[in-house]
Amino acid sequence: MDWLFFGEISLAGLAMGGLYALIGLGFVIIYKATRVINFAIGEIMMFAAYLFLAFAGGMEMSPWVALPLAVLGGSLLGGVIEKIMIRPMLGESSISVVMVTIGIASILVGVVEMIWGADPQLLPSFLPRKPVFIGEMYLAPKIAYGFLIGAALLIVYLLYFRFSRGGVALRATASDQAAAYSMGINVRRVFNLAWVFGSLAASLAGVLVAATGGLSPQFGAIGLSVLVVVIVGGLDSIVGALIAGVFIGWLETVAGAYLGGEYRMPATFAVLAVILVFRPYGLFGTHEIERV
Amino acid sequence: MRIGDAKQSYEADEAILTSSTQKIWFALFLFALLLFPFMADAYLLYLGCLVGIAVISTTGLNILTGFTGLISLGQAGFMGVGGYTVAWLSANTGLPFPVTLLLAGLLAAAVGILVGLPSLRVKGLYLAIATLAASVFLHFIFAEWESVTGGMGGLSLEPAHLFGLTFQSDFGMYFIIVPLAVLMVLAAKNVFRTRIGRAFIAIRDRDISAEILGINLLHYKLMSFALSSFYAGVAGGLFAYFFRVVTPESFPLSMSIFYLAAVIVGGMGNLLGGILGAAFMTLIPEALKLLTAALTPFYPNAPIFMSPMLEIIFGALIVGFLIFEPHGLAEIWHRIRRFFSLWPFKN
Amino acid sequence: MFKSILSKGRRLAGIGSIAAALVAAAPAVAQDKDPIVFGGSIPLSGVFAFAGVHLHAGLTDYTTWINSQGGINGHPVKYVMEDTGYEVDRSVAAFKKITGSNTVPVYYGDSTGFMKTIASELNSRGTTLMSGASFATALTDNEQYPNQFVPGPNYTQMFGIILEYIATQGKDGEKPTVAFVYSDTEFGKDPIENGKAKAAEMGIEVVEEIVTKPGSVDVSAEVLKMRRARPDFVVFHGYVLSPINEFMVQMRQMGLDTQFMGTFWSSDKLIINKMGEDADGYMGVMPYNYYDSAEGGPMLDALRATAEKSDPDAGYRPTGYMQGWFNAMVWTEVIKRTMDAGKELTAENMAESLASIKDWDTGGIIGIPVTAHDMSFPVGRIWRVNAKEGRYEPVSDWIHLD
Amino acid sequence: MEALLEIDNIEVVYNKAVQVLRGLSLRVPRGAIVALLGSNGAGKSTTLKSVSGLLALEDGEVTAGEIRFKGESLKGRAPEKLVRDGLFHVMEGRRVFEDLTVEENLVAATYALSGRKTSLDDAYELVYDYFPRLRERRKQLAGYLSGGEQQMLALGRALIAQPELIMLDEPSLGLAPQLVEEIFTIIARINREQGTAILLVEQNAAVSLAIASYGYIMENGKIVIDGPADKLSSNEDVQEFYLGVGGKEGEARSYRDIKHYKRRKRWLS
Amino acid sequence: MSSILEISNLSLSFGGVKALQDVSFRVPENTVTTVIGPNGAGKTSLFNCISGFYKPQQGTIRYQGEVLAGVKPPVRAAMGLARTFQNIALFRGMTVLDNIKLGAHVHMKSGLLGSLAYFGAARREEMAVRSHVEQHIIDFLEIDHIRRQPVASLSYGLQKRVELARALAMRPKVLMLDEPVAGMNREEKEDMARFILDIREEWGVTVLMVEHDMGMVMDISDHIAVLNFGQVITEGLPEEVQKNPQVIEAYLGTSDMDSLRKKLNPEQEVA
Repeated sequence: MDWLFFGEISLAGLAMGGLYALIGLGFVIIYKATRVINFAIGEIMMFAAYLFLAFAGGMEMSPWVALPLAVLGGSLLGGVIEKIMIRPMLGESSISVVMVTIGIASILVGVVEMIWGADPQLLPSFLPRKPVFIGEMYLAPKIAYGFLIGAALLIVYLLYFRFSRGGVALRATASDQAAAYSMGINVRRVFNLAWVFGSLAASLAGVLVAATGGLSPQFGAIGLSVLVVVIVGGLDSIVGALIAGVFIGWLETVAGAYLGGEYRMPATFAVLAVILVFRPYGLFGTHEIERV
Repeated sequence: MRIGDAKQSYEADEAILTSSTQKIWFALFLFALLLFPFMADAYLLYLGCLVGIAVISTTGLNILTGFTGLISLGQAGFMGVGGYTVAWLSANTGLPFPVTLLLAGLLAAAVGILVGLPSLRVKGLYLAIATLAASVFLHFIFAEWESVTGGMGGLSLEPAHLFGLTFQSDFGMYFIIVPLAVLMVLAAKNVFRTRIGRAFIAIRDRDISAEILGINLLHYKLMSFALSSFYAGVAGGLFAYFFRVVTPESFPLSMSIFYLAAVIVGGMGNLLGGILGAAFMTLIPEALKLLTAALTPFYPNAPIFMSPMLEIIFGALIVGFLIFEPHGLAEIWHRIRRFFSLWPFKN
Repeated sequence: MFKSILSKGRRLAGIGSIAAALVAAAPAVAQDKDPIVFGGSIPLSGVFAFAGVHLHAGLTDYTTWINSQGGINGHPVKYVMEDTGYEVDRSVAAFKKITGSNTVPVYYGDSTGFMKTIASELNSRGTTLMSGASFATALTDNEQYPNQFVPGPNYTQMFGIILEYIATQGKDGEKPTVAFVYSDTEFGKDPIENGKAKAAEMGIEVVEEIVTKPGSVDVSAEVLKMRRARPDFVVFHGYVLSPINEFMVQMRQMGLDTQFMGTFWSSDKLIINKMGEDADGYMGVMPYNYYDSAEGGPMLDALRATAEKSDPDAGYRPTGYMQGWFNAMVWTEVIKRTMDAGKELTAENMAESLASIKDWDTGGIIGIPVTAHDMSFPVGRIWRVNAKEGRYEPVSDWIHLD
Repeated sequence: MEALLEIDNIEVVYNKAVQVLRGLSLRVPRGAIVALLGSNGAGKSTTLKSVSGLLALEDGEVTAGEIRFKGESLKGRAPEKLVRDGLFHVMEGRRVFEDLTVEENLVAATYALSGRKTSLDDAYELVYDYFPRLRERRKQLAGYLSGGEQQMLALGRALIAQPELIMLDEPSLGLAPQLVEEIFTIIARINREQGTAILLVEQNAAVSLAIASYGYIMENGKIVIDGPADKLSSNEDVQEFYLGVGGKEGEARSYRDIKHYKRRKRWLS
Repeated sequence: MSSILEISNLSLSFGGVKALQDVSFRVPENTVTTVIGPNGAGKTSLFNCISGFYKPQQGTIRYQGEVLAGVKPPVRAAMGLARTFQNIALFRGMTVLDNIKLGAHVHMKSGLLGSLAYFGAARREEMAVRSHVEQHIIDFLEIDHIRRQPVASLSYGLQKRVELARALAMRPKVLMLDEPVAGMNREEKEDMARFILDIREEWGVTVLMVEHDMGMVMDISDHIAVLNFGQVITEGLPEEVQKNPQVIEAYLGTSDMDSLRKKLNPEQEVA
């Protein structure tokens, strides 16, 4: 066995997995705070990536201005979606809310096609192009730097949730909504912020992923991989999203490299199936006890 | 309608059509269905067949999701099982179509049971994702098991045949699809007149108290999966006979979402709703095309905006119905009916 | 954003004129014979729209032109189409609708899936000959698809042309090595088996074979495989853009001097427009001249003049336009031959006429006379991107497979 | 004494169908402890939720009557605003944030102070003064605290908010008698030292009436007895209520006696 | 009187919380037996153990002499253990009639094919159930006027009655009622009390109930068990239980108010 090759493949997979972890984090933030499974997360990523394209490509801004603007735009979109489409569904069954997010995904695809057309697009390249070597192992520069940017946001988020007062409010709401209300926390605002923060993470990941692989209105399909990540990690577990994200990214890449591209999805879904059978609520998720 | 003492009367009370007005309307409806292919042009006939297939599949999904409360994103996969079964059987055996359709349904039901197995342990969205996983695997099998499925290129089939008759045209297929759709909807209606249907609904409404009433959850959940996939399998089989080719791309994930949307837009847990939803969602793109055609002279770019518009309308319908009309078209239909009071004898 | 909206706006303006032409559809020269209908399921929207709008423009402009020439044997031509969004069921619906209200001898199909789906109906009707955007190998199978043809080489033949070219590029008498990269779709997998066989036959070693999803996907792991396989040539098939760019950029970053090549739909100018400098040196196989090719010819000039007239702002016309135009040319030729033979316009008769095409001069659309072969035209040429000039330039002669 | 909270003849309906409160009225004077007693299902928790605005979360609605806090009607005011205005509801079952540490639980409660200028450090100190055990466990996850400690934390969060009125829902629930006494001692102390009014919902009549100045007993969604705490605790009234002993003769016939008056007739006909 | 249900040494805990500790009591056959106790005493947990939702860590439940451990909830239902819930557990999407028919589920046999065709045995069985439900249950509980209405549209009191009807359709031997009159007004309570007594007397069904309305409990119960902190503190006849000092303590906290007051609020006395 060629260990160097395996190492390089793994490294590439882990770097991709870092971005999955970031998206997974965005997903989990929304789920934890609002109990909404957001099937539109891939489309939110896509929307942000198109914004980046518009800012950096169309309006010829510096990518380093366009990036924060696009990410901001994506998070704003999350906030708006929460306000006008998710909030009216408060108290409805979770299946209904999921379907709403599927509807939103479809709307976003349509809107993107309407504004930017259905053509495949490439993002202006803005990451350094010099190959990165870790020891003898080669790592494509785009994913290496993409991983670093993603990891930076990830760390900021983790610190924020752990140590800030806002993070406490978010976790408190996630833990017990009614009790959060009774503390004087504006729960509706927390919901909204959760969508904003979650979409922000997804948006950044969206731009970074699109920068390495290109962009089209079908980009949102990446949401399926993310779904695997969060189910394997546990819907309400941040740690789970991080570990599962990295793992699924790695697995996808290794399966693709050794078995062929058509095995990427089945390989991760096989893991998903095993998890569902043996640990239905994910590796780190909490199993809610039902009361009679 | 009052209930008397005689046993006869309970039976009449439990009938699907209880008033003569209803019976007349239903007869008229059947007659219209029969007449339709003689009046319609090729295009309408084609749409009629598509709606028929969609009605069968939506009814199946409604049994599972609307009535039993188990969300499935695997409907397209189950249809695929049916489609490939029919395609394979027609290529490798000389079986007539009723047999191949039945086998398609049964095989799909078997796969459905397999997929439904986790349903005792996982609920709600986790289950939905398990069905999603199943549809990914099924797609993989369709694409890769080349010796049976023909790989990405898929399989082509001979037309459906029975007793020397060959159902090659849409006209012929209409007389397979539509009667079958009517029968299968009626059968579904029957199920919900009996203990099994009640058990499904009980599981949906409150599975724990269903258990207290002596309903074996796993047994009935699997039965619901089987029944639903059977419908999907038959619909998939008809799909195969209708288009006469099946490829892995014939049954994409978006198709599962389409059927789920049809159930929601029509009205979950309401058979009539499923039918309305199937017809509505199938015809929406066509209606939009008419609109586009009407707009084109004034607004030449209309065709370019149509496909994105379709996506947007599809999404907006789902969101809009869930927010503003959660009981779907069926509820609108009932409101209209009440408004016109066509049925004075029925509450 | 302004730039993209601008370019979009320009494209839309183009469509506008097309649609106007569609509505107008009045023949330029007064003719009293029955019109001949060109039907089409056209992907004006959806994933294939980037090509669909140009196919549509090509078909429309050809219709305008042929009518200005007096139509086909005095019959005016009418082009009737519907948008399909590149979805099979909508394509089928469009077909039924259009053929339901017109007599349609020739029809444009937008995808392999549609072409296969409709085949049985087409065969049982026997009234319509079909070609379209698909170059699928299967469609040139006379047994199964007697009423469908490919307006150029099929994908297998394209691979053949590419491999013929590669075979000539060896150094020191050694055959170059090649890697195939294709998408996990029916389109992508179409020529691979045959391509491998052909390569083996020609003694070209296929050192790597990579399958990916089409479109946006991370390919860094696949690039790592390339780094080890070190192919002299990589042939892409089944993609429009991504991930071709990613392979090229990353492999060059690694210092590989691989040559990158692609089949018809991967040889559009889109690659140059989106990739810019990075596209330099990319090669594609194209059966037709590019719009801005240095070559000429009466038909090519007519095409350019018509295009110029129908949309003066559009400038360059992509490969889809050429494909649409050529399609309609073949239809015309086939109908003409059938009529001239005094036969009815049935699919069978038209297919026979098609088969009879030999050393046909396309007036510069294709640089050499072409001969139909199993419902296809196995001809093509290798072109190479000159990024500075922003165009494809020929690097081989026209290659006609037998 | 000035009334801090006045509940005036309210009716509450859940899910638009189930009526739980039927014309309930009570008042809490500034600085007082008022006990609201009653058996399970009488509607005590609902009463508190209709005051704090948490009713809406359970699809409940005040359909009639009015609630006033500091003289102003509470209708249509968001729950978090009420908390910031000095009305703190400690819910039944303590409802501590289990995945947060003790300290973070207290931080969460500081949201009640939004818009007010106060020293947070003093607030934390105050809580730790009342509950030294929480200080020892400040870095521990609340989910790992014992029942009594969780109740202390729940009270601590209320203290942070520096409210004028604390509504306590069943603080004795599930606690051993000794702990109950400890908790109630502290409640009395908070009331005395901080001047905070307390509306105490309890099943445990004795401890409640021991620290309260006034008591209400409710049944079936309305008040059936009320009076000063010492008067109420003269056992007979309360015993009758809780244990069904005796009862005022003539008012109600035994359930056993009325059983057949309808059915028998039908049966025979 | 023989016991139809015998609970012995039952213990149940969730995590560290002990819901039931060594609980033993018996339900004599053909009686109305009531379990009372303050909130959180473990009454509903006890019901859940009997119907099979919770698996007690220790102890046994004997039903008609047979140990129930390992018997699944649906099977217990088929054996004649029926129950209602504290928070009404009707199926809100169905009509009253369908809800009640569901109770008869365990006594029906028709399979899927019969159902699809609605023919032969399946149809006959449905008709038999319909007439049994109509003649014995709907008539008895006086709910014929609402049989076609969806459950969700009914008042609370009527919903409770429908839930009772559904439990009766199970043809139970032991009927467990979890707070059957909670939230009802006096008139509704009187109706319910009458039904409970008739069910015992005329149907010969043993009733096991949890209820807080002491007036009704004392009036109609034949046997009472008192639970506090997961333990049975006494069981016996209503009048015995009422006078038991431990029961008084459980409900009222103490009987010596003055010393308690001093203890809890020492400084107030000084002030």
